[in-house]
Amino acid sequence: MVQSTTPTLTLKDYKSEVKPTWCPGCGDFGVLNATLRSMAALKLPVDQTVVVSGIGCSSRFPHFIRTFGFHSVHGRALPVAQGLKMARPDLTVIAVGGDGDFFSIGVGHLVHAALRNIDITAIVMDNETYGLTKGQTSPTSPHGHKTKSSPYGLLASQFNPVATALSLNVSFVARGYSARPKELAALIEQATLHRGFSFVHVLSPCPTFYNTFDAWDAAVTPLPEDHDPSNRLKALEYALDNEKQYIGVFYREERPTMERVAREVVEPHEFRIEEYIQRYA
Amino acid sequence: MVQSTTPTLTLKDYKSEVKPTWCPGCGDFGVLNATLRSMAALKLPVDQTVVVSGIGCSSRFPHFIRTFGFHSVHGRALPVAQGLKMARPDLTVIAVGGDGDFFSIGVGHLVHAALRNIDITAIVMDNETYGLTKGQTSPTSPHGHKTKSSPYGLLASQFNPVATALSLNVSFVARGYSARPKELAALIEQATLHRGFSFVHVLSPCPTFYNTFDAWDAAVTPLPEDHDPSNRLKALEYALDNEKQYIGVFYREERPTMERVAREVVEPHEFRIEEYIQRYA
Amino acid sequence: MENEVTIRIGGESGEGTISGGDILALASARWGYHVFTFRTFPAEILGGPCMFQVRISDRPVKSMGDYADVLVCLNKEAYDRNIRDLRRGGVLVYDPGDFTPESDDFITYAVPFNELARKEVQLFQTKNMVMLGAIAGLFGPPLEALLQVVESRLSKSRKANPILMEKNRLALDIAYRYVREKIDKRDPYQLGPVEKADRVVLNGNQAVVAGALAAGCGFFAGYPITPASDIMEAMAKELPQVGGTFLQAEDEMAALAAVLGASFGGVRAMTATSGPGFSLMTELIGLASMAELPAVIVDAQRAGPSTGMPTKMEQADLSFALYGGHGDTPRMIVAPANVADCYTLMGLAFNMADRYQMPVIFLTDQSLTARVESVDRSVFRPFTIEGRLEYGKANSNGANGANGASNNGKHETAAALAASFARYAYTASGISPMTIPGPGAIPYSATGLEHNEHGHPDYEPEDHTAMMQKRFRKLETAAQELPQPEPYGDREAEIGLIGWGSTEGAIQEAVDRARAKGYKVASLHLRILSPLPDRAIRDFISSVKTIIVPECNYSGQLANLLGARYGLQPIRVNKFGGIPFTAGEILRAIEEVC
Amino acid sequence: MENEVTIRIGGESGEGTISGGDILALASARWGYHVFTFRTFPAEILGGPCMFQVRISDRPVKSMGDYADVLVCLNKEAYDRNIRDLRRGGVLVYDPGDFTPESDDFITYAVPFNELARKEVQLFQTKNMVMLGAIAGLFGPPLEALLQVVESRLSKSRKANPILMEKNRLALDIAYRYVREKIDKRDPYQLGPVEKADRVVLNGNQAVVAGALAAGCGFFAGYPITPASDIMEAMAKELPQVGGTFLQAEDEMAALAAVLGASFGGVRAMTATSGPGFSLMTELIGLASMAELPAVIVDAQRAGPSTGMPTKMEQADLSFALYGGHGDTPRMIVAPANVADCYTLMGLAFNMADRYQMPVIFLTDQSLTARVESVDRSVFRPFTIEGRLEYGKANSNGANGANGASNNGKHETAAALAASFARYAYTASGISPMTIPGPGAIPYSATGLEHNEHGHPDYEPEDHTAMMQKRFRKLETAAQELPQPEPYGDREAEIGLIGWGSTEGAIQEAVDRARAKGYKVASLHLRILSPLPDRAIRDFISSVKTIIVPECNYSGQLANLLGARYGLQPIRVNKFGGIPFTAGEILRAIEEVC
Ligand SMILES: Cc1ncc(C[n+]2csc(CCOP(=O)(O)OP(=O)(O)O)c2C)c(N)n1
Ligand SMILES: Cc1ncc(C[n+]2csc(CCOP(=O)(O)OP(=O)(O)O)c2C)c(N)n1
Ligand code: SF4
Ligand code: SF4
Ligand SMILES: [Mg+2]
Ligand SMILES: [Mg+2]
Repeated sequence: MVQSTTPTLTLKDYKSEVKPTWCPGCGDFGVLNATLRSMAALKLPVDQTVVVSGIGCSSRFPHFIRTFGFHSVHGRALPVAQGLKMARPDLTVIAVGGDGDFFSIGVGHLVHAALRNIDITAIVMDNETYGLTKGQTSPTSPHGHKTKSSPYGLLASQFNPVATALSLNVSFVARGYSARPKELAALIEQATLHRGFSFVHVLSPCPTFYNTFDAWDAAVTPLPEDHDPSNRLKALEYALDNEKQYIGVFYREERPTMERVAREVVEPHEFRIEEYIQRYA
Repeated sequence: MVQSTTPTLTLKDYKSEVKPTWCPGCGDFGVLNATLRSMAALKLPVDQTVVVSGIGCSSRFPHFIRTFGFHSVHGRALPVAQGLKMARPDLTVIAVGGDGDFFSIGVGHLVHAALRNIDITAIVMDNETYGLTKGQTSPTSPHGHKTKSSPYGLLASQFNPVATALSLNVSFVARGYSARPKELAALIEQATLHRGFSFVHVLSPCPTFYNTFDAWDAAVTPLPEDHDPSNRLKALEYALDNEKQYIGVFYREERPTMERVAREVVEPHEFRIEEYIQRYA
Repeated sequence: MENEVTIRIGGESGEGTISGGDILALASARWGYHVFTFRTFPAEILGGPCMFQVRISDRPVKSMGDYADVLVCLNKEAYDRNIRDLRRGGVLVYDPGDFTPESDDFITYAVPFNELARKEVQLFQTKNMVMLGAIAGLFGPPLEALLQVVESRLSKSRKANPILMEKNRLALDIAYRYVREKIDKRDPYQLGPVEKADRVVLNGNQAVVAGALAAGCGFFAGYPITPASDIMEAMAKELPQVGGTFLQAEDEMAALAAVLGASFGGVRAMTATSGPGFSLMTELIGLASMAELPAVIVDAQRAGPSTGMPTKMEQADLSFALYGGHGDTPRMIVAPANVADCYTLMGLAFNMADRYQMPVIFLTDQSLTARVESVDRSVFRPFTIEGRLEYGKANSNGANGANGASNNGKHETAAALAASFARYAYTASGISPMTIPGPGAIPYSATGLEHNEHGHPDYEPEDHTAMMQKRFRKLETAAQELPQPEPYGDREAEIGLIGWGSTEGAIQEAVDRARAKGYKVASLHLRILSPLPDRAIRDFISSVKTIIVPECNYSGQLANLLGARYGLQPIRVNKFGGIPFTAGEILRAIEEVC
Repeated sequence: MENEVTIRIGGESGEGTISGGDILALASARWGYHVFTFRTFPAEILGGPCMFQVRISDRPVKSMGDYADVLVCLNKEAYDRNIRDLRRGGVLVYDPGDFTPESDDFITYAVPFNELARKEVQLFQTKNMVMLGAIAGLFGPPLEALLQVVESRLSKSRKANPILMEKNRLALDIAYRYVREKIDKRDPYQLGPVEKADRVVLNGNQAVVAGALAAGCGFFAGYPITPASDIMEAMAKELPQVGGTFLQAEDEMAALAAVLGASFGGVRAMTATSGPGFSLMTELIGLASMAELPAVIVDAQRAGPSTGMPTKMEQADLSFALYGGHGDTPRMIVAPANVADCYTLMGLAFNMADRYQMPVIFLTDQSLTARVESVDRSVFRPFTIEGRLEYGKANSNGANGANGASNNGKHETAAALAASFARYAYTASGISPMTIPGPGAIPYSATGLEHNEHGHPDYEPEDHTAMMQKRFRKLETAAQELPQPEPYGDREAEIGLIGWGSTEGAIQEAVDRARAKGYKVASLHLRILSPLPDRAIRDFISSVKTIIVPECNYSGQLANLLGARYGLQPIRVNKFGGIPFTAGEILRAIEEVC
């Protein structure tokens, strides 16, 4: 075993040597910063933390962090992360990606991650567009939005990630804004600490293809101080607000996590083929 | 052109010559019956109606109906149906299948069908199990359910199809019970008439692998007469009821349908390559 | 009297046809015989015509037999469907209440199954026991052998009840005595006593599961699909008992993605599927290949294309296993030829996956998943587990994990150490040392993007070229290291057969029979299809004059591969009806060449 | 003076490198020259190093050229990255403010781009116009040709503004005059006046879109992916204008599923994707093959495996296109060799899909998607649309749709009529008449299960065997009916090259150059990869002594196919760095053989 790489304590220690390829001003810088900050605050050991992603601008994330990383394929960050956590419950597993990754090609996996409640954290950088493929509509693009793939305006309705996560009964649901990295870091910290599937929806603008900074600066509002995160119906109401983009913890509930329960159903013993094969004698 | 096959008016005219391979007592017989009944009531022309399905016991459906049919692959009934309706808005398109089809492998497509609101009808025969593959758990199997694939009891939570459809803002949401084919036929009729994406969740037991007839006989309750199907929140409340399985129309809303709007964005003209290529001169 | 008989039971699914056959096979095996079964599945979920065939012999049996020696019909439809497969001069056992057979190409024994069950035993459900009793009385095995199996089955079942057991015993007995008294035996089939042997009796999928567990598989994710579901179901049950975990995924993409996640975490992981699910895994197989992650993927081939015929066999996923996925994507392929292989090759597959950091596709097929064989217990030995080449660790191959990495041990900070770790180091073998998350491990990022030695995205032509060569070099290394198959049959053969997968038994039997007729024939059976065992193949093809490649597929997928690799233009013998070859069919192909 | 020059511009993405090159190419083409471009993309979304190369000639140009004759560097990094590709004795144009070149292997012209833009034009954004003005002054085309293109571009852009146009004009002019006055021209490259020709200038993807529209495509569903997204984007814009519909799907499975739905509805339908998306379509391609539904699938190949290098070319999806999917699954494959093909083969692809009721895979590649060529306008003729064989309709091939169906016109009820309609009738050609939903059509069910002639599920061995043969018979029929390629080059050739896809130009140029050196060489280029044009290939391979197969992939995928089919063991020439062949590289391979 090579020498231990822990303890790592400052934000800088979590930064990898790879320089982000993001455009100047990309919202994802703020998310990266907040994530590194939360990692430092939690003193996550880099050798026991894995950041899993799909494909997209946002999904380049793992390369920029010094923890283990798994930059998988488009849409599959959640199942990769769940398999990893099921097999290695001792690790901290964080799945990151974009709105295309999580709400278009990968949205089916979101539904099932909610049902399973495996203890992973999902951080979705939502820029309401496909950044890496240069600006087509995504499920979170607003109805009527004109892009190269919707030259006459987007015909579909806009997907509401937080409302959907709440109605799927995800056990921790929060929203942050990349332009408020300190609050965001705090949210990611709480999400990481939460036992169960935690979902952090991050407004993370793409100034290159769809600059929503101004709109979000205006719309972003902290959840009322008195919001009770165990009140799912109230949380839904905030999530469905058309004017405001509330940030903060919408909902939180402790439920058994699958990777734990799966280990409690039976007392394991050592496998011996000689014994096992006896059933076919 | 061969001779016209319309008009066809009685239930029998909608039955094909293929004998169902379902087990005796299978709930899907009731759904088939209700569907044929609704078709006869609506006088749907067999030559202009297409029943699309995925794979499963329930997905054998198209073979038993005299309309056009498209027995596709597991999970893909909705995108097939949507493509067909987008291209051929003159046809009546019905997508059918099982809980595995629509809520496991195909659940991502459900989300996007909701956002698009293309005028198709989805009839999901939910037996809370995988019938064709002989009784493993499905997303709608109850937590703790013991099957060959969950020998220690199912660890995931149970998926609530009606609640999810409501929170995704599907424009027509109903539930029926295969053991009440008359009511079910009426629901399918209304769903077919509805303009937009309509979703009919059908409780359709699998007596061979998971006999829920008794439980559902006890739990099934018509929605209160005074339920206002434009009240989504109230509908959600009924959907989330843990004791009762309400049947009837939970929600209905008229919204523009994509296959229509897509034809209105611009005035079409005839394509002439000579003209088109001029842009590159 | 021959100590070998092939008995086919035809009937309706649900009336005990299959379970009756199962009991017959198991009882014969426990009694000391070799058995080999073949069965069909009805299209319906409940009911529908089906059949069960068991070949019972005192010598090892390799195939299901060309024809049934004995056909037992539980109804008229069974007769209509199966009579063409009864050997000329064979025995038809039927219920005269059902029908009256017309031909005199075969010996007929009338046994009133229905009446005996209904009137004598007074419990119609015992009809299959009546049938078994009659079989025991006519051909063997002894009643006690059957009784033992029935008892042990019943005792495990929840329906265990002394009255039922009593009725079963009665049914067996009555039928046994009935045939002994009433039937004038005119056939040569009589199983005599043989020496007891230490064998176990199981089917291909059961052996796959045993192999996975013995190989230390610690994670399984899958999605139900015929005929692979029972692998998943067994893993769901067994894994938690040995400290592993199981996940029923929402689809096959999620299944393989979860497997890759677990594998990244250092846990041996697998999935099992069949054609449609395998097709859905395509993109993720490419990712495993690119990110160099071990994974074992069992593909239980069934007849295709598309949904095809889920309960029928075909060997038609080889081309896809070889070339499935965009781009040039190295992967390994093993294919079991029999139930014993299902065990041993799972051990090999996991070792290959770990050693060469690559997805390994395990190509079984529907016939083998359900084929029950008696296998020497000694086959089920523990495996030697070969782990991954881990950075900084001496690994089980004796090689030091640090080879090829640019770390010289002198870095002072964790950051510098991490920056210097070359996860995808260019090595002579192509195998680069990896790390596994855990205390002290040096982190890296796995990625499906083209990357440099450190795993960082890199699109330079030189790097892509070198990485591509490195990835494929692992296959060359493996081709050197993996076992080479031995030819079977005549050392001076002029005709050579090359096969793969579950057809080995039929091919070898055909070789034996052809040699007995004086033909100079040999066969080579490939258990590893990627990388090809080059040496053995070249030796074999240069030693014979004519090559025949029998395959249960339309396009001749192994023949195509041999053509692509060796410029071979073999004689292709293809069967694609959903049913395995018989030895006789292959023998005819040999005779046509001669 | 040569009326041909290959100019490469290297710079930073976003500073006008690519748009400058585009303008240069278009202006030259409008002026009457043939052009052929090649470009690279940066790894970053914004910024990053990139280059644009355009070959300009008064004779048709088939490849990007071995080397640049002229390299224009907009910064020092561009010099470092590109100088190795400048021909010995070529011309380097650079800004002396950026760096000072050291070698004297080439002619150097110093042009202070930055200073001219900043100080003289007083608008730094005009730097690329300064560059173009300098190019015009040094090599051609005339300033007016450039000005025209710049004007027409600006007038279309939303940023149109008279001041900007004025500045552009000024920049072009100042630089033009600067080089004319200050530079002592010592090179042979000067584009003189040529005859005007009727050509259009477009890239491969634009031609694909034109082809799809001309072929009557009425439905497109797709999911964004590099380098196929711009096909989708153009279809999103154009289809509604011609009465078609467009769907951006949630993933590639939904995209192809929607296409099959539309196709079932009788509408010509297509999708376009690249490797990862193509991999995800595997299962649905099998369904299309089994259910016998037409569909056109454009796969814009990029370097793999896995996510690979999205902006780099590779010809490595051929094996996958051929064998992708479990089971034996017939499909057709066409591969364009140039921009004109992108148009004409789309017409062919749609006709093939309809006529043979099968998925047709259109294998373009990244280099061709972005390659701009000047193409004779006459290439863009309307297509003859060959529709499907419709039951009860005389179809465009003159064949009567009723052939092979068991309907004899005497059925009285709709039910009887429907029951008698054999959607999957066994026909001699393998093509069975189908119906399309609509008034009067006889319904049937398409299915991915194995089925009988009526489309009903059927697992009988005889039926599966016959259906399998029927499905593949369509490929045999097609092989007879489809055009055969003509060899290029020496009719008495001893060395033959066989190629496919975008490498044709480089191969043919190599053939020309080899013949000029006295070698007896010819080439055969395959535009249809499935079914193979058997006759032409057999003739060709039997006419030469040595076969070379150059491909931009690692494993030699066409070579493998030729090996599988003809037992050919050709000399494989493989390049796999993400960049197309140059003619010189292929020439070297020819010379090595000789
Ligand atoms: C299977 C597959 N389909 C399509 C793509 C192309 N692709 C790459 S990233 C992406 C979407 C990017 O959008 P998003 O997930 O929102 O991430 P962002 O770039 O906006 O951060 C797509 C469609 C792919 N890599 N793989
Ligand atoms: C891609 C793929 N995966 C798995 C299967 C196997 N399979 C067939 S039907 C089915 C699920 C059936 O369950 P459901 O959809 O609920 O239908 P039911 O049979 O219960 O009506 C599965 C998993 C398949 N055909 N294709
Ligand atoms: S394209 Fe958009 S999302 Fe991507 S890096 Fe640039 S700003 Fe960020
Ligand atoms: S297995 Fe269940 S769902 Fe399938 S046919 Fe039988 S009863 Fe119906
Ligand atoms: Mg995005
Ligand atoms: Mg079900």
